[in-house]
Amino acid sequence: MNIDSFLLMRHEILLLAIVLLLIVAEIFINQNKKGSIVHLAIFLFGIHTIVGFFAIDESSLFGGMFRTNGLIHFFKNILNIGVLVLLLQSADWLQEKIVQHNRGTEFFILMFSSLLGMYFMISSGDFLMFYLGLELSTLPVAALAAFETTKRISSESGIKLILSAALASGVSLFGISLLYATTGSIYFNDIIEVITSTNLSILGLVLFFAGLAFKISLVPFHFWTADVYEGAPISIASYLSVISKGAAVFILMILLFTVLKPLMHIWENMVYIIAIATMFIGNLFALRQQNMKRFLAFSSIAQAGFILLGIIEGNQLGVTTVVYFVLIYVFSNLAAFGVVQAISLQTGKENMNDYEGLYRTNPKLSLVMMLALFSLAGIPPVAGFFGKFFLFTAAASKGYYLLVFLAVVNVTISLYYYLLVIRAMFLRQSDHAIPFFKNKLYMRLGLIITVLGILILGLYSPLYDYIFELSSNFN
Amino acid sequence: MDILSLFIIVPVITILVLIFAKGLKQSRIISLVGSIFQFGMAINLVFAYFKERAVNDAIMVFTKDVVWFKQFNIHYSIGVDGISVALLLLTTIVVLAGVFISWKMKDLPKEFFVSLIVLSIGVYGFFISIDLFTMFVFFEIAVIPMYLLIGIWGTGPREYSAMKLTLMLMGASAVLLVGILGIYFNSNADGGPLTFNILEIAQVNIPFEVQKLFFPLTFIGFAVIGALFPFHTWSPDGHASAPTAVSMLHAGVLMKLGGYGVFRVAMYLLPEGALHWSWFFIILAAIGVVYGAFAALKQTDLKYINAYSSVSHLGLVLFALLMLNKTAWNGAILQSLSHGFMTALFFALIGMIYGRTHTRDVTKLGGLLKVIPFISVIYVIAGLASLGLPGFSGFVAEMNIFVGAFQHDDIFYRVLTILSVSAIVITAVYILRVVGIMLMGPVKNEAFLSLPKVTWYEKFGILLLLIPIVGMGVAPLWLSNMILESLQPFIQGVL
Amino acid sequence: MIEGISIYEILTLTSILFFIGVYGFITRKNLISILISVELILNASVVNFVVINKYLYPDVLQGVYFSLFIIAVAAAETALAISIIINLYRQISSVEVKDIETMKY
Amino acid sequence: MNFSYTILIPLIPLAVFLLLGIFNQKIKPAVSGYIGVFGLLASAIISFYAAYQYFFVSGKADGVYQTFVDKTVWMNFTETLHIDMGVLIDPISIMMLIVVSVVSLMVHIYSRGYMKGDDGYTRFFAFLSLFSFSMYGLVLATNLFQIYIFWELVGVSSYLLIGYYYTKPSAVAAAKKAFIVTRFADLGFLIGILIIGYYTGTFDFETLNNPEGSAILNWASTSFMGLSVITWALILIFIGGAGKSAMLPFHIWLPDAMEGPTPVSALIHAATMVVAGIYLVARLFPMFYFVEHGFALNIVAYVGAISSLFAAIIAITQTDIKRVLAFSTMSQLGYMMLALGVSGYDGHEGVGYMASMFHLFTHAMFKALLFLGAGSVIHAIHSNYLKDMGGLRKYMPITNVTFLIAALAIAGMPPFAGFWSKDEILVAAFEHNKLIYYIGVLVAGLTAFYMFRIYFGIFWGKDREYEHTPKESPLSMTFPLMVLALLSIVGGFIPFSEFITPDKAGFEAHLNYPLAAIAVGVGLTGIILAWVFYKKENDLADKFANAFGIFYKWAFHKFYFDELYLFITKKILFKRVSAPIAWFDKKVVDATMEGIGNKTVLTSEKIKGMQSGKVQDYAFSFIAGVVVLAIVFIYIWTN
Repeated sequence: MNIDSFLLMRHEILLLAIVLLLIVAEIFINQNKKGSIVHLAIFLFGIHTIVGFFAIDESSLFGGMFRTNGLIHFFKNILNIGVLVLLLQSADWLQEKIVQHNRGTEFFILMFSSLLGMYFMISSGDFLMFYLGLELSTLPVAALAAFETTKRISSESGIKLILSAALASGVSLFGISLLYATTGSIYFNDIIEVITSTNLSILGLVLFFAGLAFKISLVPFHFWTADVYEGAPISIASYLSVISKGAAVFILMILLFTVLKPLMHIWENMVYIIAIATMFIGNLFALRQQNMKRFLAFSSIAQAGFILLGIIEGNQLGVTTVVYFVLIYVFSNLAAFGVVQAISLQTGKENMNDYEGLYRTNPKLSLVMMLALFSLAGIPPVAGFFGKFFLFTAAASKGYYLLVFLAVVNVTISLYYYLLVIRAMFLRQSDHAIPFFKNKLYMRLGLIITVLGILILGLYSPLYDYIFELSSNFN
Repeated sequence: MDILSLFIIVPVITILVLIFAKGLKQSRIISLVGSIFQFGMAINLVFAYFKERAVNDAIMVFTKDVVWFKQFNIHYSIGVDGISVALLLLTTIVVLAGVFISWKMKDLPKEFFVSLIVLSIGVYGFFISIDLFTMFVFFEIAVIPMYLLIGIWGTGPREYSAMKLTLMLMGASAVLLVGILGIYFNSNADGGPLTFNILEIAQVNIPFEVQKLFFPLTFIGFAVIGALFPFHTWSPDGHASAPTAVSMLHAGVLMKLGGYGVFRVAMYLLPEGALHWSWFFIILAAIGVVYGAFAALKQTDLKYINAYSSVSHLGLVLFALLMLNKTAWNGAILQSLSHGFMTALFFALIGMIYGRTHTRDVTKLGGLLKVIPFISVIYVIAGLASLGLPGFSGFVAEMNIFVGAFQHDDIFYRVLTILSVSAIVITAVYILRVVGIMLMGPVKNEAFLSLPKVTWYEKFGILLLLIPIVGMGVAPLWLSNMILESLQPFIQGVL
Repeated sequence: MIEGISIYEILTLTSILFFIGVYGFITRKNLISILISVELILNASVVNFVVINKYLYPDVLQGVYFSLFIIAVAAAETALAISIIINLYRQISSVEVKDIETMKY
Repeated sequence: MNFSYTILIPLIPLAVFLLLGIFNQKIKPAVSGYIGVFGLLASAIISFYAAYQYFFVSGKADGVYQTFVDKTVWMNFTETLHIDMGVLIDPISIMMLIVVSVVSLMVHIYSRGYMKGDDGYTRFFAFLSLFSFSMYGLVLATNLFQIYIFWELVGVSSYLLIGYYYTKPSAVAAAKKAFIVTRFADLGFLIGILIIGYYTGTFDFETLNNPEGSAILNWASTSFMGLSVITWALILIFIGGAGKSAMLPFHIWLPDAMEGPTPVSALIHAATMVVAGIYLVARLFPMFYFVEHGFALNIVAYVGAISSLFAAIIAITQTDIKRVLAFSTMSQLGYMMLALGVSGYDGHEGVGYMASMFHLFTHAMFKALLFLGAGSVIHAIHSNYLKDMGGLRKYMPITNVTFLIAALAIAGMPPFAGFWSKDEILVAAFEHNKLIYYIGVLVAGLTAFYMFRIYFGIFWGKDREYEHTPKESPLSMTFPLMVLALLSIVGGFIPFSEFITPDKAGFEAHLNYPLAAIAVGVGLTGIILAWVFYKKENDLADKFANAFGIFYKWAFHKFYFDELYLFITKKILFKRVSAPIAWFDKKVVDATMEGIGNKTVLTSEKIKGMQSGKVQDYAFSFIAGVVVLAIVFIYIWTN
């Protein structure tokens, strides 16, 4: 265990450094220009993101508690990009609402530490590290959800999140303990050898699964989602729906594909059922939503249901398609949330019918929204289509044609409510439409990045091949 | 740049230029230039095709193949045979005419033309691609702009119609997706690699059970956009609400994707499935033929009449395709083309009449021959063409279909043929009814006595569509031969 | 290792503990008591880890350490929850669970 | 010998049509009239030249008239089936060329006077040319499909010409009716063609008509419902012919077609288009004769006979002179059909066929003459109705004389043309089928009666008070009258049996005096009765009518055929079929599709309670989910 093996933890260490640095900065920056903390944080994180792209060799630390490989590394970068975009989008909000009360730094510290938790979670080599990462990634978000201390709904969403999260982690802990009981180890590598499908292990699997399903917000563990999204600040909602969901999906997939592979005949049926339930419930609830945040919350639930179609494949193809989809999903969803945030920041309006006639006043913004929604709905040529199509391919490759059929039915349903938003923006004309406004630099940057992502990622096939190679050790 | 990809590139460039256009004048000029250019390319393509065909007897010519997603063996692979060439020509003409017809688009002209061109991109791509994935992509690209086109620039219950149309077509394409995946994962039945390439799959003999399972999905997936009987209801409302140019493109071109897809994918790749299911779908198609005609008989809104007649005419296309013989298929393709021109012409004329009289209710109109002779005369001609008068394209197509269908050895199919032949009488009835009420007779409304005369761009648009109708009707031989020889490989594939 | 008490009794106990916690979570009216029931759930798994480690795999102490960490995390969790609850109390001066239902459907 | 130049005959009128049609607005009426006339003159000259060539120079080879075919493929169906376009020259086509040329030319000339000052003058001539083109094409057709194509084209030009006064609702209705009724009959024709094509593998007349050809020899190979499929095909084709030739029950369009300008009625609805049906049967005569021993041919005979009687009876009661003429046309067409029906094939047996063609020829002349005469009368007094006419002979002598000649011709008075052809028909009927013969004789009498009824009604009787005294029509109109009158006189002396026989050999025809005498006698009685009734104003006619009472009423209402058709279309098709389908489409098919959507939205409304906002409910469902999954996968779904 030499010093340079710490470089394997480059992401974690850098991020930790940034957190500490921000604390120090908090002390030295003088009162009258607190705003600069935002610039500093974004700048630092930008650097961190860039540095993240440097290659990392594949190995593990602490006797296998912490491991990293190309795919994990790549996924951390995805998270980084996501967070960076998110920071860009929420910069103005921070400047206007948060920094005044000297809470800018808290925000960054909390968010970064939650991200740190995710790093640990996805590169965890045993259940202990996994559990710590999980908690570290969840608790700060709860704090962030309740961040707007003056708003009642914000606190409500915070409480709902923390309580549900506690319950979930409790349940999954119990599950882990049962798995521990059957296998006698909490190290993934040991578990793989010994685990067999006994009733106890199945029970453990189910309980453990529930814990992660909660974070991915799969039916029936999804109920917290909508309320929390609605109450929390938009940036947190989008953080929950994009970053933490993505990370959870990733680790769930890795665990299912490696550690719990011997139980595949169990969990694939489980995933089958839950996928159907999730897609239908998510879509059916999304149909009626007026509040854009709730709307996106349910839409993201449905999207999680689609992701399961990739997971059910259980091999390299599944990994690739899922990672690819998550990558695309990050951009699409961030774009949608970004537009919502921009509008609500300018006008405080968050309802669908406030968007009527938006195209006539703010064409650019509505176009971004349209692209995002098309990508979520899976309309070519924007990226979302490719992501979805490949997920379906993955499921079909296992012969789950019925599942694919139900999925495409759901795609149609989802198209309906995405079109509702487009209808409001393009088809309707309203005399009290949102007046034209110009976004600040950060927000525009954030939106542009997402749009580029949406437009390019799908058509640019080498990316997919790259992911495919990274995930080569899954078959 | 190869001759086919230009059909994608040029519109894209047009769009990029359009983005910087300001106001109606610039946008329409730009899109006019673009579409004229495409028209030229299509003409050039026809000649090039004949030259190529002379030396090259591959199924598809001008093929180009670029690997796209190599893990799935997805290629951007394109190529044309006589059928797609003809349909491309149709598309360019209709698009050009559409631009002429929407010369005075008031509201958001730039966006209108952009969406119009996006739609055309989808259609071009669909016709030239020989890779199922690419085909599907272009299919959806073609469908989606309809929502905006109808929703923003439409009339009447536009939001409702737009939503209905989009959802039904997308639902269909969703079903289609399952079918395509099914084909894809059985394309290695002979031990080869999985592939989306139509020509390669055609060589594979996919097991019968699989074909039985996936043919209906694929067929319905395509046939819905071809207005197959129980799934046609999107089309009347959609047509009625759409702006003129969109109705033209929609009925003239977009609905052709159905027949073409059925032919290229469902029939060609799943022949045994087709044979197994043909009796069922052929009944649906035959019902559609007669049913559409009768439904048109009762309508009073011009666009509804036309929409239902489209259901009837395109029913014939599917009907012929399911007959699985060369003549009928030839007829089906010809019918697609001729219906494309005719119905586009109809909608153009209806648009002009509506633009002048502000009503599409035939009972309110009357004696138009006196007041707007040009439009009315053309309308009469179009009507005669669509009731299958010799000398116009409709006759040629229908005769091919009927003779071909009647060559079927099974008496059941011949009886159905006779049934659908009877539709031509009903067609005559509803066409002449409209002509009688709307164009002839005394002028019903004083206000009509002073209607604006037809303008130059309208004339252009009309003649552009009329000339091919007459041309096909008078000298069908070259076209039908071009199609027939392209059908040869498919025949060998299927029978 | 406790004489005369096999692992089954203890596991039964922990399961009961777990479900008591769940029951409390679902039925209590007061946020604080819900929090306490969460603690019960966590403790159930804590005991689980220790017992399993002791009875089944006594040679390595994975379970024991795990339980330590759980306790620590649980503390953090509770602290955070309490703070949020207090913040809520500032606004609506109530810690009743029925008062946090403004967002629904 | 090469007859390919005959292709010009149809092409010239086509060119004229395009010229006049496209530059409709540009060309001055006078000019367009001349263009039309000279265009047709050219065609006529070529036709006559071709006729001369064929009959007197190079048509015959060892005593049999040859068939010259010159064609090119127009469209391919299958290896065997294809549509050809071309010209087929044989006796009947030549004969028809003459008929069409003469009548059409006359009508063109006549129209220049008749249509003078009408806006749409140019349009009129354009349509006339279009019709001439289609009719020539039909006559020269080399195969079933070509004839069907031009069949449709004459149909549409008839539609356009009937609806020429398109602002007149009645005209529009009539045009629509004519087109749809014939179209309906053509459906039969088309299906017949399909069957022929499927079972014989060819559309060519030569191949089909060859008595040794497979089409005729293997008629028995496949049968359907007790009859050979070929027979069925022929019957269906005959339905098509019946539609065009206004046989029962498809005759209803013909009387209404009189809404068109009178020259049109003369050309299309008397002389040329309406005989297309007869021409079609004659064209396929060998098939009709040989297949299933002429089963189809008998049907032709009876349909013809009944139609002619039926029409003759109605003609007596009508008061609109053009309608009288229309029914008389129908009756005469029935005559021709009947003649074909009773004809044999070779040698003198073929007299019926010959007679039918002969009558077609003569009838074209004198019926066109009658119509044009009526037209000139109508032109003079602006009314179609007998009650407005009377004593016109002093005002318009030429019309009077020519009309009289035509009337005598149609009444079958020697030596006028009608006498000869009618006599041959009666001979043929007498030799083959007595019943039909009696019908024929009866019809002959009725014909004479109603024809002279209107003759006397128009030109004799006492004057009505005319607002301005009627005067003779201009030369442009009277000249054709005179020409046609001349032809109606001499036309009968053409030795048709030399030229036109089923086996194309030709034979010696001689007058059968007793039969002729009977016919003439009957005809005379008819004329005398008419003289008695209508020469002077008296109420005999009404008495007579009342004597017949209800029967007269029926006949006057054309036996309520129109009402029947109206009932079928309006009540059955519209109310019982079309309306329900439209309703079904809206309320069932469409509703189902919408229902799916609405159900989805409704469901989402129903289940919204799940998201109750209570964190404890959430926890409950969380745990419930866990428990259910655990139970399912531990106890139920254990594979």
